[in-house]
Amino acid sequence: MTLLAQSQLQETFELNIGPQHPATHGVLRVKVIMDGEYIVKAEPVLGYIHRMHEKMGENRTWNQFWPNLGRLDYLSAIAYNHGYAGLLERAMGIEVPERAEYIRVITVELNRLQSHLLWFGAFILDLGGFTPLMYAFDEREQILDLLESVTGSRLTYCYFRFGGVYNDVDDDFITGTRAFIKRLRPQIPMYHDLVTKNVILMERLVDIGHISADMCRKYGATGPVLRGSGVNFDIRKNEPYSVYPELDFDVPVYHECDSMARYMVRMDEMEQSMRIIEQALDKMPDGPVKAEKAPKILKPPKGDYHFAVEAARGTFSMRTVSDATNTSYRMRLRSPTYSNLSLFEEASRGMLLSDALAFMGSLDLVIPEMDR
Amino acid sequence: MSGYFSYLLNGIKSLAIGLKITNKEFLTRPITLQYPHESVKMAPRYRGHIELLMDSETGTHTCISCGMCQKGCPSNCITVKSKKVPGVKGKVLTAYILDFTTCSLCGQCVENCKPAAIDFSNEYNLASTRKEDFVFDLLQKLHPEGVPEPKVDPALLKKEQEKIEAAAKAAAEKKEAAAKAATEKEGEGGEKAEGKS
Amino acid sequence: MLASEGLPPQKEVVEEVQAAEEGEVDPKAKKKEEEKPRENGLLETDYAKRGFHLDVQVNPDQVVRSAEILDSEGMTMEMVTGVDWLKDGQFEIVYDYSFTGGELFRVVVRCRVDREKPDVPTISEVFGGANWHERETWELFGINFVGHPQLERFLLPDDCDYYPLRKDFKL
Amino acid sequence: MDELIRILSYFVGIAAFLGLNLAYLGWVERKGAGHIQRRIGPKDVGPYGLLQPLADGLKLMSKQLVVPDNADRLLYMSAPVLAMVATVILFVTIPWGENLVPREFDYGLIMIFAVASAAGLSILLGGWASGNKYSLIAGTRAVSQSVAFEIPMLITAITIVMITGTMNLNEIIRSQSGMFWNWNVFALDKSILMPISFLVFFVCSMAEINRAPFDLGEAESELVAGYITEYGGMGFGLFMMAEYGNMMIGASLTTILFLGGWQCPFGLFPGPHWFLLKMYFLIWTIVWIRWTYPRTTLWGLLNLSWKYLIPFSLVNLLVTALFIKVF
Repeated sequence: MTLLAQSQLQETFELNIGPQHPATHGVLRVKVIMDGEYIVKAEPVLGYIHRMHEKMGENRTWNQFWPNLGRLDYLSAIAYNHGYAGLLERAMGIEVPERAEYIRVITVELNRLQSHLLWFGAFILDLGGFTPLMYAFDEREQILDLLESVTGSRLTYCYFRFGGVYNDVDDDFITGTRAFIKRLRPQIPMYHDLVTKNVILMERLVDIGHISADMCRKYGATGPVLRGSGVNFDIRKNEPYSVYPELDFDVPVYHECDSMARYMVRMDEMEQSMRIIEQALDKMPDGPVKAEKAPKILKPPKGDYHFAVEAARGTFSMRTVSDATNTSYRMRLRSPTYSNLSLFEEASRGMLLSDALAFMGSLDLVIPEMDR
Repeated sequence: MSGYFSYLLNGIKSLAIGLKITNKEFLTRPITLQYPHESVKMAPRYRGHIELLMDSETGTHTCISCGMCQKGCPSNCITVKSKKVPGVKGKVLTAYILDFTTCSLCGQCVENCKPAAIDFSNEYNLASTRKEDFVFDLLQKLHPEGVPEPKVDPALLKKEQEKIEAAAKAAAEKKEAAAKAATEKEGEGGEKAEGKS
Repeated sequence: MLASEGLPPQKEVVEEVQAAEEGEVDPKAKKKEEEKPRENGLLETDYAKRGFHLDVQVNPDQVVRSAEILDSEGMTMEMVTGVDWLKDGQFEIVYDYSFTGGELFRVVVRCRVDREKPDVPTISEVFGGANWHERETWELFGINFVGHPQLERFLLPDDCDYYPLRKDFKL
Repeated sequence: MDELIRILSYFVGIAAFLGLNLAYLGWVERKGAGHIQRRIGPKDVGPYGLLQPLADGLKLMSKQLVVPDNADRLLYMSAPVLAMVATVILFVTIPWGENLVPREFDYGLIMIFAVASAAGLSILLGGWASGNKYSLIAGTRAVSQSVAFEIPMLITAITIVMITGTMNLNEIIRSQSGMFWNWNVFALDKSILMPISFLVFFVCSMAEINRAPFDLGEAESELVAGYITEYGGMGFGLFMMAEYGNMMIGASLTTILFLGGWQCPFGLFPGPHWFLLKMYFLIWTIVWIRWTYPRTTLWGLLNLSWKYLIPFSLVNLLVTALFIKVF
């Protein structure tokens, strides 16, 4: 009764979505002020899984910070490994053997594939379709097995090292990856048939959650969110690192700016990732997987360094201030979804609750990465 | 108006295709692995908790108790305890305690280990309701029936004993010279002798 | 590597920045002065070594203007963060900008404020995304962003009374 | 006295049949969902998990009935009971076989529509009385949904009444006797739009019983669990059972109106087994659909109702009237 009286008086009511809610995929809380089923204001509240990784970076040695990278974005942890490896390699001028770079690219792209597959399933789950999640998990499981056979872990990878990778890949991994890609290729058209072309899904995604390119720019949104708004920007192309310049792949860009565009960008990215992996497998040379001259004790010269990689969710960049000791003076982790979610408040205004949750799903949130 | 009907027809068609796909999946075999009844073979590189490796030559581990694993560990989950046993080269490991509750399986310890005495195990069936069950003594795990006594090298033992005697002798001589200084030097001398041996 | 799109703002910033006479400081010269806090001014940095192209240091009152200039050039605010220089008694606020419209161009804008009175104007009106980043910086460093619409606890619990990223906060 | 025995035996029969069905439809749904999703579904409790419903029931019954603090206690407790009662009452009218009908009403169709509205009411009641905002939203959604879909459903039912000239469910079935082209769904001679009318009715019945893709009231990724968010134990159990009961009613009604009820497709040996076969086929279709499609939104649902179903059913009504007048 109080509820009804309240809503009659104010004509709006406040709804707490989360911290425990099926659609937030983690401990995100969104404070929503609603007018009926329409959102007047939706304010994300973070910090439920804040662990102060940046302070840990100041207290641990460079090498000891490795496991933290696997625990930021638990879905594309290898890309984060890449970011950190690249940062210190830039700071110390370490040359990485080519084979190691190819292994890095292959594992990162496999990781991106599994991240997108999980996102695909979870996103359709947000929209109420349960079955694609299980199909996506089936494929994802294959990737996890492959990655497990080379990195030893299934989720929180700690595989890269400064100047290379932890260990070499074996032939089983290479043949297994090729076989997997052969298996996944026909699955994606099946997903399109089952999900993308479904009229119910189209109704829910087309023209929902409009984010203009300028809004992306103002909020610093990156990754598939930015590419879904018609901006052709991919760190792998625009700020090439590793061996990406030697590989031939496209950056999918959609100009519709809606949830469907973001969805399609990710689906197309999966195809591109498969292309990259195949090429990298073909081109991978023999040789060492770790720089021989990599120093044991790391003391990067004074100054600040910046390195950005394209993680599954957008630009992950690290900035560190080194004071030439074995710990960093300041470690800054720029997580893509933090910026991507910050536009939620503006973009979700006036949306229907169910559309807003679909929109949130299309941003592909990973909470531990946001809270750091 | 034609848009209205074509939209409807396309919609119905898309729904029918969806039904066809799920029907196909319904008729194919499930892929579930019945975990407790059957299990997958773990990848050789699977990172379980670390373990001391058995060296087939000596019948025990090859840990030299240098403590590099302990130093490199980001989460301080390793404690290496060692002691000096007369007649044995280097320090002898008495306990290698791993607090697996805080381990992040990063592999720094395995990488830092010069004699390659530790590696990841393939154990994944770890479950307990008590936190204490995840604090292992890896040495005990390696030798469940009891840690074998380190092999004493008689020649080394003799040498050491001679050294200690010599040191004692020297100390005794010095003691005569100056009582206070002698006591301090005795301790140092003893340690040095250990370190050299 | 300097993109033609990125070039105009530098000049403007230089004009805005009163320490224009410093001009482009030779990186070697900078090394010698490293002990002292850097003078305001503009540095071209080696991208391959540092990861950004342009390094600008400004006064707190020029922060908003620099953001506006970079905004008009179509740059993206990537992150805002702080560094605690305990020895100098200063906080450094670092703004990372990048250009996403074409060839990549990264600009770092720095601004130093007194540790005792860390007031900096907010750029959240220019870049909406700076809102959260500034809020986080306020929370973790205690840097006060003047004019920020919502300086409330964000990542940390509501009742915490310390600034964890300050160097005098020891674990 | 005979009458009393008849009532009692039917009561016991319906209770047993209904209990068994409600339990095992849950099992069918879980097993079906499992196989659709490349997994097995329940398997450990009994052979093929056949004792799973029993285990579920025991668990639900052993749970404490918690009433939330700001819930309206009386209404909160009565909502699931209302949902279940409405469902059970509806079974009185269903003619399982020619002579196997608990109570033959001359106006059975009206009876079904009248009582079925109470199911929507129970959702609103449960949602409102829980004192939870998610539940409240779910309740309002459920009401607008059932209002939107009752219109085309009723209009379509009226076309059948026009063709058959009766509201007695058994009579409607009798009028479809003979080979399967005499069933209303294929009866193009009675009205050219009959198959469409069948689709409209089936979609509406799915929406009426809040099944996916129209499960807006329960929308677990938006409203946690909608109107059953606050329910636990047997309160939840009753809602679930009522859902399966409604599924049976919806499938039965579609069978009666369009698929010839207990009539055999080839005009031989009609009987309850044909009825059950058709009903279970429709129930399986509903389950199948649930595990294939994503959920619609409220707008999508209302669009479907007002832009497609209502115009179609109206056109259908006119065409049927024309057919009756001309032929």
